[in-house]
Amino acid sequence: MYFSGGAELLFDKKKKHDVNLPAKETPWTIKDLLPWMKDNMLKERPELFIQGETVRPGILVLINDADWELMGELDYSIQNKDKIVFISTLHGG
Amino acid sequence: MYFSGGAELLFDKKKKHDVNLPAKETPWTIKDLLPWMKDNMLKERPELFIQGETVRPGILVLINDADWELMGELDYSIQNKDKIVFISTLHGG
Amino acid sequence: DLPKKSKLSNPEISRYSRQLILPEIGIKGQVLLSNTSILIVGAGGLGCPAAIYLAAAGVGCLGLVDYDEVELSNLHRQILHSESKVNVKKCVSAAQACTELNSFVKCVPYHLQLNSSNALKIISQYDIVLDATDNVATRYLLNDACILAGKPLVSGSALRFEGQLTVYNYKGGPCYRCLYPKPPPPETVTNCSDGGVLGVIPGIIGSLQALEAIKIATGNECSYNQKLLMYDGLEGTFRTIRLRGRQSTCPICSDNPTITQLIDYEQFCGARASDKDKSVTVL
Amino acid sequence: DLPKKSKLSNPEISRYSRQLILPEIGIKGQVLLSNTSILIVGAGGLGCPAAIYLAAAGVGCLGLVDYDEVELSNLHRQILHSESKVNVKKCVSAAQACTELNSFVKCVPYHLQLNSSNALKIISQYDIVLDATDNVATRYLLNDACILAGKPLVSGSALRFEGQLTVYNYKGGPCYRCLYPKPPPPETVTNCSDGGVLGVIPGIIGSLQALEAIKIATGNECSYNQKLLMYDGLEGTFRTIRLRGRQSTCPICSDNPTITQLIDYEQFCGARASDKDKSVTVL
Ligand SMILES: [Zn+2]
Ligand SMILES: [Zn+2]
Repeated sequence: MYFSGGAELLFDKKKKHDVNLPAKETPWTIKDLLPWMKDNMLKERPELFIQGETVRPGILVLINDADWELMGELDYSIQNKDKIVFISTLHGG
Repeated sequence: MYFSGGAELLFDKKKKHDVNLPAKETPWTIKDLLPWMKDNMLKERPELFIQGETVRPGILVLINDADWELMGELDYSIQNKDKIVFISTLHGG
Repeated sequence: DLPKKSKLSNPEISRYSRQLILPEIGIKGQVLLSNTSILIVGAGGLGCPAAIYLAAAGVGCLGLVDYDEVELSNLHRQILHSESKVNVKKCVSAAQACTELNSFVKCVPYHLQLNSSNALKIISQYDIVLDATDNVATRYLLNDACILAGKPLVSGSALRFEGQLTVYNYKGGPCYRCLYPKPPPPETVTNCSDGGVLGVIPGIIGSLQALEAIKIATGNECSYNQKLLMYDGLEGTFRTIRLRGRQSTCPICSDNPTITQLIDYEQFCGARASDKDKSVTVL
Repeated sequence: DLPKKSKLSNPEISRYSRQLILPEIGIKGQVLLSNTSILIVGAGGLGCPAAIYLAAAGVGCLGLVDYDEVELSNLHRQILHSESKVNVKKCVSAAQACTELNSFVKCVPYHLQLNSSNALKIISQYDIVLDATDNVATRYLLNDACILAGKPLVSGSALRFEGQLTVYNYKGGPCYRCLYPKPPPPETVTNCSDGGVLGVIPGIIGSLQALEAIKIATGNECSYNQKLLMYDGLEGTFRTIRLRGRQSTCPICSDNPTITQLIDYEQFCGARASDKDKSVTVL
């Protein structure tokens, strides 16, 4: 798991996180992952990362270097060793 | 196989080449590959690419994004799907 | 409108000789460049390097939009200005620097804030637009104006040690709204005044924006259409992301758009079209 | 030698505010920068962007070496010069542009060709050296001089649409000779005059050289030590290569060097230390 563009500031200011998801009967989807991250990784102000059941506007989710829209978004089934990136879009110049 | 820095100019001016090496009893090494390239891919002026049994000074060989010196140089045994890059060092500014 | 050229003069051939011998440019590409008008919105950290390299390369006309004046705290990254230009209009200072480098280029400074009433009129006079701005509201405005005017938008951004680059509205690729249908909550938006930026980061991204524009103008393939470059200058990593295509639900670039004219972008974003309001920001 | 600073003045704090708030820089990093002397060899396509971004960032002293004068055909890529500077010494023109942007920086122009008799004396006065030259002989000379003087060498190069970047002689990493023990046959060396170069390519590489130097000066990790960045601007690809370490057989940087003083590099390379000789070239 990798955070950039400022999203890492909510996650211990660390860009790279190796995450082992607990075993589960049904496959992990991004939809399952987000609340799990909220409970287990986000320390404060979760609304700056998650809104409702999805990421807040302005955060792009990437699965193995592809926009999650190409991969099924929330319904994507996470595979072992998938590289999931959350980037906060930059606006400065 | 990938050429850059100008080395591609000797290979049909094409940077990317997909190459299938013929079957052989012993594994293909870079040492075997170079004369094969000279016979099968290089159209003219082979001395601008190969000198003696190795590449000419100023060409760097990369195997899967690592300097071939880290991989055994001429003795490296080529694996299926290896990405081999020949770059000519640039000197301009 | 520029009078269209069909060949180069001898001084042009001598000036551009090092790029004329590139087969991907050649006389044909150089003539194309000299017939291309490029609008750069923002003469700051991204706009400065983009402008000077486009001027150097010999585009026909370079429009430079900025409502701001040069401040001392700009000079760590806005390299076309100088100490003697503090308080001078940025668009004028940048245009002057470009003209001094290459008097073949027609430089047009616009000392104004791009808004819903003036954007389309300006943009429609150019072939390619560079987003070198510093705030969300102007980024949505520029996107919508480029869709309505049918212009490719080369978008760059930078903050801290990071930069991003994409080309929108080009050859069927997505637009800014396809990727970001809703604006980010204002409290999550960090600008360069608050978050800081190392000056050379927008230098790198602005230069890459110039390169994409040159490739578009000369008929070469552009590299970041439906792709996003993520650059991390601290780690030295460049990552290229495959992006979604044009969205059939996009309110502005789909076949049945619900937005057909420019709106109020400060209201839409809940934020001012400036990086100067020091609201509380976190990310 | 610069008098060492231990704190910043108020005008410096205001000028550098946007980078001071970066935790990776901070007051400490800015003070380090202002105590760092950087030598840029070559005030051309690579040297111009490198110089202006290092000046903007606030290095203490910037040395600029170039024996050449500005020509019209330089202006498509050498963006610190201008039409009015044609025939002016490049090192003077570049130093003037840097001083106009940031008068805190002490700029020292050297109008000379670096060679075996003058290189060590100049280099030993600097902390970090940037190779922004355009020919093989000077690249070997600079490498050897940096080894003998114990300075890190941030090396960039560009041709056509491609660029390369590496840091040599830093924290136990390899040197130029570790990678290239023998010089290339002269007929395989292409310079920018013959092969051409798109101006913004050295712009990008020179900016990246400035960034590596800033990271070294501020105590951040540098990204291209024992790594090589290969950039292809036409394809928009950045590739980072893991390089060999320092070689125990290296004639200059190993524990038992066979080269202990500078040699004749034009003879060693069989080529002149200039990109101007129009010999027959192929690659
Ligand atoms: Zn859209
Ligand atoms: Zn060595």
